[in-house]
Amino acid sequence: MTTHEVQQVHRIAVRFSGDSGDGMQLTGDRFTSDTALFGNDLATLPNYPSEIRAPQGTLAGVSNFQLQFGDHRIHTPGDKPDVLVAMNPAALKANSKEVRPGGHIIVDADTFNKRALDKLGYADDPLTDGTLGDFYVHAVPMTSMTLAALEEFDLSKKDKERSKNMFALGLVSWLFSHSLDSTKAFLTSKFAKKPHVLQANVAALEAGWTYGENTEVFGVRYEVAPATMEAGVYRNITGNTATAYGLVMGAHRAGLQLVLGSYPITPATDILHALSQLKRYNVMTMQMEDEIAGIGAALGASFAGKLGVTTTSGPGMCLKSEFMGLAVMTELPLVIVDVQRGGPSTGLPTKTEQADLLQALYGRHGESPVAVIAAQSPADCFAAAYEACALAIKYRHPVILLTDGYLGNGSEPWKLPDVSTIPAITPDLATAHNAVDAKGEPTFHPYKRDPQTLARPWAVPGTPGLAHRIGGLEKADGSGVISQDPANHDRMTRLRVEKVNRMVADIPDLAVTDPTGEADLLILGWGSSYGPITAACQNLWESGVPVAQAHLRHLNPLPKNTGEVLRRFKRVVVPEMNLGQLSKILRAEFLVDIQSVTSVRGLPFAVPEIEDLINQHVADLAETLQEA
Amino acid sequence: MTTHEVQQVHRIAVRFSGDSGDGMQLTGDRFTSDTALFGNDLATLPNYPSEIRAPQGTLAGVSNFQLQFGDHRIHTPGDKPDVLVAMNPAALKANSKEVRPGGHIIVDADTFNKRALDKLGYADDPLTDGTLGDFYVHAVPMTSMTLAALEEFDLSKKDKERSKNMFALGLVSWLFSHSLDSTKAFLTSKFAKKPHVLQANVAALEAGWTYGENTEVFGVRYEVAPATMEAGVYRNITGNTATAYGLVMGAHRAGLQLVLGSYPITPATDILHALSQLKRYNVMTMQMEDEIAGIGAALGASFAGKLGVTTTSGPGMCLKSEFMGLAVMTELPLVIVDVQRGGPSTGLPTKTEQADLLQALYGRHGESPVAVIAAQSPADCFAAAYEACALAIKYRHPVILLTDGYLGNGSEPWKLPDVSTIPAITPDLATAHNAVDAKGEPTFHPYKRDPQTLARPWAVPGTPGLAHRIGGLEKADGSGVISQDPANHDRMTRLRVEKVNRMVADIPDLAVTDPTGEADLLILGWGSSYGPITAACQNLWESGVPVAQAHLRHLNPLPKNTGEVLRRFKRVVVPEMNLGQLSKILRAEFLVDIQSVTSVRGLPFAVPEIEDLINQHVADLAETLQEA
Amino acid sequence: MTTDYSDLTELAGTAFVPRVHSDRVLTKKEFVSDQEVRWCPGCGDYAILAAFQQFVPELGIAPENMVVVSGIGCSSRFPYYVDSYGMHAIHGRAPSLATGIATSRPDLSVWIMTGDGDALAIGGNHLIHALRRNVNLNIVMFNNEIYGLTKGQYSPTSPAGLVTKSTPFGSVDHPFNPIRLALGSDATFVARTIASDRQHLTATLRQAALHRGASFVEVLQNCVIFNDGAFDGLKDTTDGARILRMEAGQPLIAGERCVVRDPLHGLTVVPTSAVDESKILKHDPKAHNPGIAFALASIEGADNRDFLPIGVFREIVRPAYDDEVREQIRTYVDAAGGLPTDQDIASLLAGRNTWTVS
Amino acid sequence: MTTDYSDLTELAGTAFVPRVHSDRVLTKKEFVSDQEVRWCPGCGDYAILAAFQQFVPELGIAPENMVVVSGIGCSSRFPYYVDSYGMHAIHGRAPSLATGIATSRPDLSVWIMTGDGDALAIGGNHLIHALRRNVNLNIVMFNNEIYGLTKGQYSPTSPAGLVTKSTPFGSVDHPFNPIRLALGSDATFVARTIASDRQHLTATLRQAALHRGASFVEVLQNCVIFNDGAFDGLKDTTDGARILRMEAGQPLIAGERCVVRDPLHGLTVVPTSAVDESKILKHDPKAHNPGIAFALASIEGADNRDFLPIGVFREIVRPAYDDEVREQIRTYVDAAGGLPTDQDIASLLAGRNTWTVS
Ligand SMILES: Cc1ncc(C[n+]2csc(CCOP(=O)(O)OP(=O)(O)O)c2C)c(N)n1
Ligand SMILES: Cc1ncc(C[n+]2csc(CCOP(=O)(O)OP(=O)(O)O)c2C)c(N)n1
Ligand code: SF4
Ligand code: SF4
Ligand SMILES: [Mg+2]
Ligand SMILES: [Mg+2]
Repeated sequence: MTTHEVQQVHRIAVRFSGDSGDGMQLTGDRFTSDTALFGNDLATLPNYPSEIRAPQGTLAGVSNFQLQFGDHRIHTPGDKPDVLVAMNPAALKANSKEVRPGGHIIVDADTFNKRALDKLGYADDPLTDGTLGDFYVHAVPMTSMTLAALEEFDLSKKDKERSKNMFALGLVSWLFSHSLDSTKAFLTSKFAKKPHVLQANVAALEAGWTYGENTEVFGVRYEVAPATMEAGVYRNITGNTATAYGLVMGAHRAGLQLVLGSYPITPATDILHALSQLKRYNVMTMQMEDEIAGIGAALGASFAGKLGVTTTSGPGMCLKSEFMGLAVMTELPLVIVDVQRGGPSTGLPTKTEQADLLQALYGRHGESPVAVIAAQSPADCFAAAYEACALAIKYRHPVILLTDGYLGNGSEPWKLPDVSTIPAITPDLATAHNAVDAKGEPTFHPYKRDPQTLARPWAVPGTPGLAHRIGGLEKADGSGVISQDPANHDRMTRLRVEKVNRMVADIPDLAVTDPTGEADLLILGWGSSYGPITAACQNLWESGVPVAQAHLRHLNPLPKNTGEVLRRFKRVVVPEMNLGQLSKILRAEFLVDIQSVTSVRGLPFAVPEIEDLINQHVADLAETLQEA
Repeated sequence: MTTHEVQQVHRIAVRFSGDSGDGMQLTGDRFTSDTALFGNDLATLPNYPSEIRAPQGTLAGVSNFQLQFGDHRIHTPGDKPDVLVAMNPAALKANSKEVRPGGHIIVDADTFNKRALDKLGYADDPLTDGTLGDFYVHAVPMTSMTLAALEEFDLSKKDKERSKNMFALGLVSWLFSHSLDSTKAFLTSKFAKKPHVLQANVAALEAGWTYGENTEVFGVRYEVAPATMEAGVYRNITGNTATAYGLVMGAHRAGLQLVLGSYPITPATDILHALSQLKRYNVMTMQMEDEIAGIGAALGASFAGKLGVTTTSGPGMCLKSEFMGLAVMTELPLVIVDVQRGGPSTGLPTKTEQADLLQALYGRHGESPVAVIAAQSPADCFAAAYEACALAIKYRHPVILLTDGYLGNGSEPWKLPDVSTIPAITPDLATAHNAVDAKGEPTFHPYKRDPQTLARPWAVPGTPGLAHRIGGLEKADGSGVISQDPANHDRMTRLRVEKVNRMVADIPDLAVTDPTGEADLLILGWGSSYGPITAACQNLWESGVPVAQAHLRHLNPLPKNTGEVLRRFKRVVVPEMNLGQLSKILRAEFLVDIQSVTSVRGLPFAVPEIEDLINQHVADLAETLQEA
Repeated sequence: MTTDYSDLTELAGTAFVPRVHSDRVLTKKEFVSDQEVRWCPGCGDYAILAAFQQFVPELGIAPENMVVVSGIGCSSRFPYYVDSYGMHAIHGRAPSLATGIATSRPDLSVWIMTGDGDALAIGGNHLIHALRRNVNLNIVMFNNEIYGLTKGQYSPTSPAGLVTKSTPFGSVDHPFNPIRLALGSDATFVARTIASDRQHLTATLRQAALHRGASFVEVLQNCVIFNDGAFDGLKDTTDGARILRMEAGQPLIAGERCVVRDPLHGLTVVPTSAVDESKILKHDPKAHNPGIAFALASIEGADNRDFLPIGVFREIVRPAYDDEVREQIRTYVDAAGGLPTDQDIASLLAGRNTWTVS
Repeated sequence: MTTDYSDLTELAGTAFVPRVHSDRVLTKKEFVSDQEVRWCPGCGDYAILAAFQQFVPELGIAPENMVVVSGIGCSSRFPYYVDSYGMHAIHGRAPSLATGIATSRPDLSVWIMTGDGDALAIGGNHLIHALRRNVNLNIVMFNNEIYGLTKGQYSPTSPAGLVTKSTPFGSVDHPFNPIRLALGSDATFVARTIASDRQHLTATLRQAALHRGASFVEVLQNCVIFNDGAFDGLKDTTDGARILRMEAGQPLIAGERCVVRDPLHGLTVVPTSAVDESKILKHDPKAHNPGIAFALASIEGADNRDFLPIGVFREIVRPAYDDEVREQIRTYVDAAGGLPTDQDIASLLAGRNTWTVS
């Protein structure tokens, strides 16, 4: 056994990369769990191809999982990984350019044979031709060492080879001084019924750890101290799971059954998967024949007095748009979750983007206002989903929750909320007449609104005396009978908009963070760009760069101080993973010359990108001021 | 026979009103034809309930047809009619308040019985209770006089009664000194196979005329001199027919077959009807199972080398949105016609609105740019549809043509174009390789763009050597193979937008009319508000009011001088039949504080409304200037 | 038409819908809303509305426990006229709404009123899926073989050759046979009736209501304005009855003609006088194999209405989707001792891997 | 499996598609694109691709006169691999695109490659309408009874009880039987085959290609990742053949079992040894009444794969929609003496009522 220097570092980004079949997502998940349990803050992002399993050893088949962990608040999965684990030459080729110079590249040396290299068009072996000179390259014969470790096992060679991801995990765990306990516990429960497989995996895991411990390959081990985080109980959670749980929380607090109508679509399907598990929590999930039926079943459930929810991604949003119009017209609670992905059309289905904002706001015929909320980090999806439920129920109106592939698949530690403190939602179902008819008899008017919220009463089938008919035709304000009266239509059109605007009473003002107190520049984001923007700002604040940050969670209605905030700064820069959709809205609304910065690459912004952007604008502003 | 004074007037608005079954649309159409043939300029608007035939004698069942004709350019069907023909008490009740004080109200006196009046909640007979004191009321026993005129005919009483609309037409024709010849010719061809019915209708028509001629009911007849119009051959045309013909013209000029995939929906269905007739013109129409299949069949036809077109209204636009995204991605020519109606949801299906603009621009997920054109008058639909075809073909891109219920159903005289002068459209189908592959062999790159237009080559199945695959996944610029490359996606996203922007080269600058030459106020419209805005401006210009007018036909891209025009004026007012959709776009784009004036009543703006608006702003501006 | 259902299913269509107190006598009036009925005079829809309002009181359920859902079309205005809860939704999508309602609320009697366009054109997919899932719904399709509301275009049931506004030279589409489509979707209750035959219509609606799972009823309905007389051919002519009234257990005879097995085609139509009565096929809507029902729906003359079978083609027991969805939830909720408490939610949120920062 | 088609139809599926010059020998290679095939190793889709590319050269049409259209799904990546024109469209909508292509271009051979989710879930409506219209298309549905591309949710053909990511406690949906659905849509060509039986697969695709109008072919295809072994039950076990290979004119026998008429159920399965050979039903896909085909699709054991009929269930002649649409146009264009000239367009624009202002 050799002794290794242990180096303390503040944060590390690791990327696991291999063939779709190499189990990299599982490896990453496990490493994440260990890291989280150890007390680091972290953020993760899986990144896989749209094919299920593209041909082995090809660039198209490479599947990645990246995480960044640190001893302080971590906002993104990191840009340039410090450590790349590449299970084959394709994984190396696809990723090596992105590794931080001076970083470690760990490869399975056994996979670097001529055939594999030829397939990728490598003339020479990249491990030896000097092209990786900027990195510490560790060529570990993982396959053969795994096979060796499992020699005694009665498993096929193919099956044994499948454990090499555990070898890699063991090695990386050693490198970062992680214990193997939790992974062993996980394997024990996962393979409870297959003791053979369990033992093989544990053996491979330990072999990897031992390899690190016993060799001189690594001169150094790293340790990342636990982060100082708010006291509390934490778990790691992906955005899609958090969304599912936020919906459950909303329904539970309202005392309503959650009814999901959905149709699978990447990257939203995991919400359906998660909710399908929750029968014990009285969650009803219906996988319908298409997205239209998904929202239809949800809206039907809402009409029936449940909390109807539908989940989808861009193409599904198109299909649901007609039904959203009906939800607007019938003024029923409904939550629509759009996990945005790269578009237009099928686009880049497994990549991220935030280009459905204008669709969420305007993607229906007629004046069809819908409330729009966007989550800003994986764990934040919980609160955002809960809030979507609360607003939908209180205002009897569809609410769109925008997340995206980056949030949905990414994960971070989440401080568990104290459930008992989560505020009540009162559906306040109608039970009695609320009007008198022409003859002076008590009657029920389904469109008689609450004067405060403008919400209409929600009278659920089964309630005696309140039977009524609603639908897509324009209805008379109050009585709810079909009306073609021009003035009524004008009035109802404005009332629907006004009702959404009234939600502003329930949403907090837009908060601005400006530790320097002297910023002329505001950097404003929405949705998942929160991570990179926040990381960039925090880095720059450390060196005293005068920049203020604000992040919009509510896109419709906008917080009531939005205009005031925008006007407070000399310059407002809005970075978006689209062609400037929020900018457009803000410019139109407030006539402020927002600077739009856009990137449509199917990837989140990189922190240095945002840092550069800020630095440039700060410099430019300083110059302009000097000139003036 | 009595002699009647003939009074010359400049313009007259007449409204025919009756039960859905009373044949008011036909009556109006016929009167329009006569008026047009006589040489008046005119504009018409039918206005019918969304039920096919609501219960007789009810307000809900009232069907109207209004036309305005004059001796000068007429831009709208008129606001307050000068003459109302009301075939029953419901028609009177529904319309009397809108008649111009001092106007004529002609009713069928026979229908004013107690039962009918009770049904409508009339306590007293409105014909005699003095409530119509502001009007000249002519209570004509039309039903009994029609029956009397048809006494000799071997028809049932019910059938005879159905001719009373012809009696009314005869009477009104007499009142406006119109000859009956063209209506007789029309009836002759319509009832060629039913001589009985023909004769009965002609008899009723003549009886109405004779009644006017022989009685003293009317003290006066009116004459409206022919309008001075540009020399040429004219016909009267509705917007939907003009749209159909514009599409035929576009396809014909391009030498492509027109292929329509559609699904019926009010108020767009008449385009499908019109095109279904045109087999002789090589027009293929497919009534599909829904709107999705409608656009699908059209896009399939475009892929196959035809001019694919689909027609619909708001709810159908929702359903087509996913396919529009595919059209954007595959960059194929496609024309989508949206005849807008009152929304959201089913809304007011037979009423008009211009609230689908933001949907047309943004109603798809991802960055999905589509060109958008709006027609401004019924006859203008021809040119707008032709232009939509031309742009779609030249740029290989979907183009949305926005019209609306008011344009689609309304009509006006149209000076027939000289077909031979209509510019060619060159589809320029690809026939040869355009690239070399890795091995240096000639090959075909379906996304290799024209450097000028950025259009990609259109290689049609059946062309040897150019076989290729396209689809909804992001494609590599040039080669068109599937690409998940971040930089390529960013590039392609911007290229698609840029391609639409390049269309600006083919569209004229925004023209401003300012006869006073000193206007500080610009009134800017788009689409069908052209009629009332133009009428209002012309009225005010006559009295020297300083207002400038401009009208946007191209909503995406906007004409290149738009910003310059907006900035040229102290104030820009944009009236829209929505909640300010164009305003929003212009504000965002040009940061000009557009004043948005909105009306969402399912009805076009009234001319006096616009006049008042302009007068107010002009006064206000004058005051502000004085103060300054 | 009387059938004994005792052996058919333990659960009637309205099994979980509360019954009104035994001394409350429900009347037709309670199912009539205050809205004026707005169909064309003479429209076949009136008869369906009247039959429906007349018979539903029999079910013993209060109007507030009924929901009528529709899409868009003349027929789809139906909900406005029934004084129950109702939703006049968007074109073709009623089955999806109704699936949400019926699955989440077993205590409601859910009806879909739809047209041939609404159900079979734009809504075809939702219809076939509701039928295969066997959601506890009653689907009544008013088949006038035309799009009425949009003023007369051909529909997916219009006969080939029909001249309409969108087919001025005659339609070239082969129409659906709605019965075959429903059978092809594995529907558990499939029937056809005629709006003009009040008694048969009522009896068929009643049977549909009793069926647990999805019941599909095609009602031939005359549109006086745009497709008047579409079913006139069915009126008896000199060549004998054109309508075959199928009744469970009864031989399939219509006037001079009857149905017998046929080695070549499965079934065939022969003169009643030419065969021994014992050879005449007896109707069995509960047959395990739906082949004969399908053959009946396709029998010679059925598609050109020379010999049209009406009545119940098929009526079998299969678990209803909604019952099973609820059962799965109930099992797990019960096993856990009831609806989740805050505590339960907290442990759901925590999951299996937590750590504490102090 | 040989059938004589001479009497069946004058028009083959590719009747109007140009044939390559008689001395040009088409090869499989010409139908193979340069794109790397990206299915999981072991996926049943490979076999279908190979069979397709192997057999299409027989049709004698050049690759550029073929169009392969698909929706979204693993199966729907098919077009990329065929060196013809192709469109990998959006989920479920291929039939609508293909209808536009086939109707406007009789000179193309149009294929739809689709999955059970693509064709029957989101795309169900377009499928049934394409079938009833009888558009001249070849529709090949890869049925792996799962959503592969989205990583394993149950599909409309998954058996009840299947545990998938979206049904962790077992699906409660009753699945479609695609053959019954196609028959219920009045499809004119309906067949089932198995990806693992190359010869049968090829023969079935060939027959589909020859059929004029819409041909629907269900191909059972194993998804090794998310539903592996779904069809393992079909492998012969000790109790004899589980696959009934239907051939026109041949008695319906599978190993020890055969199909006979049955007075109660229409058809039934009995031990071959128990009946006289003459009593065994002979297969007739061209039967006028589709009842027997439907009965065969529903035969005892078919739904649980104890006794699964494969082959052509139905193959009849009915005018193809696209032929008739074009014919109507041709008639009027011809009658008018050809395509419209500027003059003709001018008179269309003018209509019947014009006036002149001078
Ligand atoms: C999305 C959408 N597409 C089209 C329409 C127009 N539309 C309304 S009803 C209808 C057809 C109705 O036919 P059917 O269901 O047979 O009803 P009927 O009027 O004949 O009773 C159509 C095409 C619509 N309202 N919404
Ligand atoms: C509008 C839309 N909804 C959902 C999806 C997601 N999606 C893609 S393929 C698929 C199902 C594929 O199943 P199947 O057709 O059986 O194909 P397989 O992958 O099994 O071959 C789904 C749900 C999508 N791409 N687009
Ligand atoms: S149009 Fe036809 S279906 Fe509609 S209400 Fe009138 S008669 Fe009835
Ligand atoms: S997931 Fe299944 S269907 Fe898809 S490619 Fe892999 S094995 Fe084939
Ligand atoms: Mg109908
Ligand atoms: Mg599948």
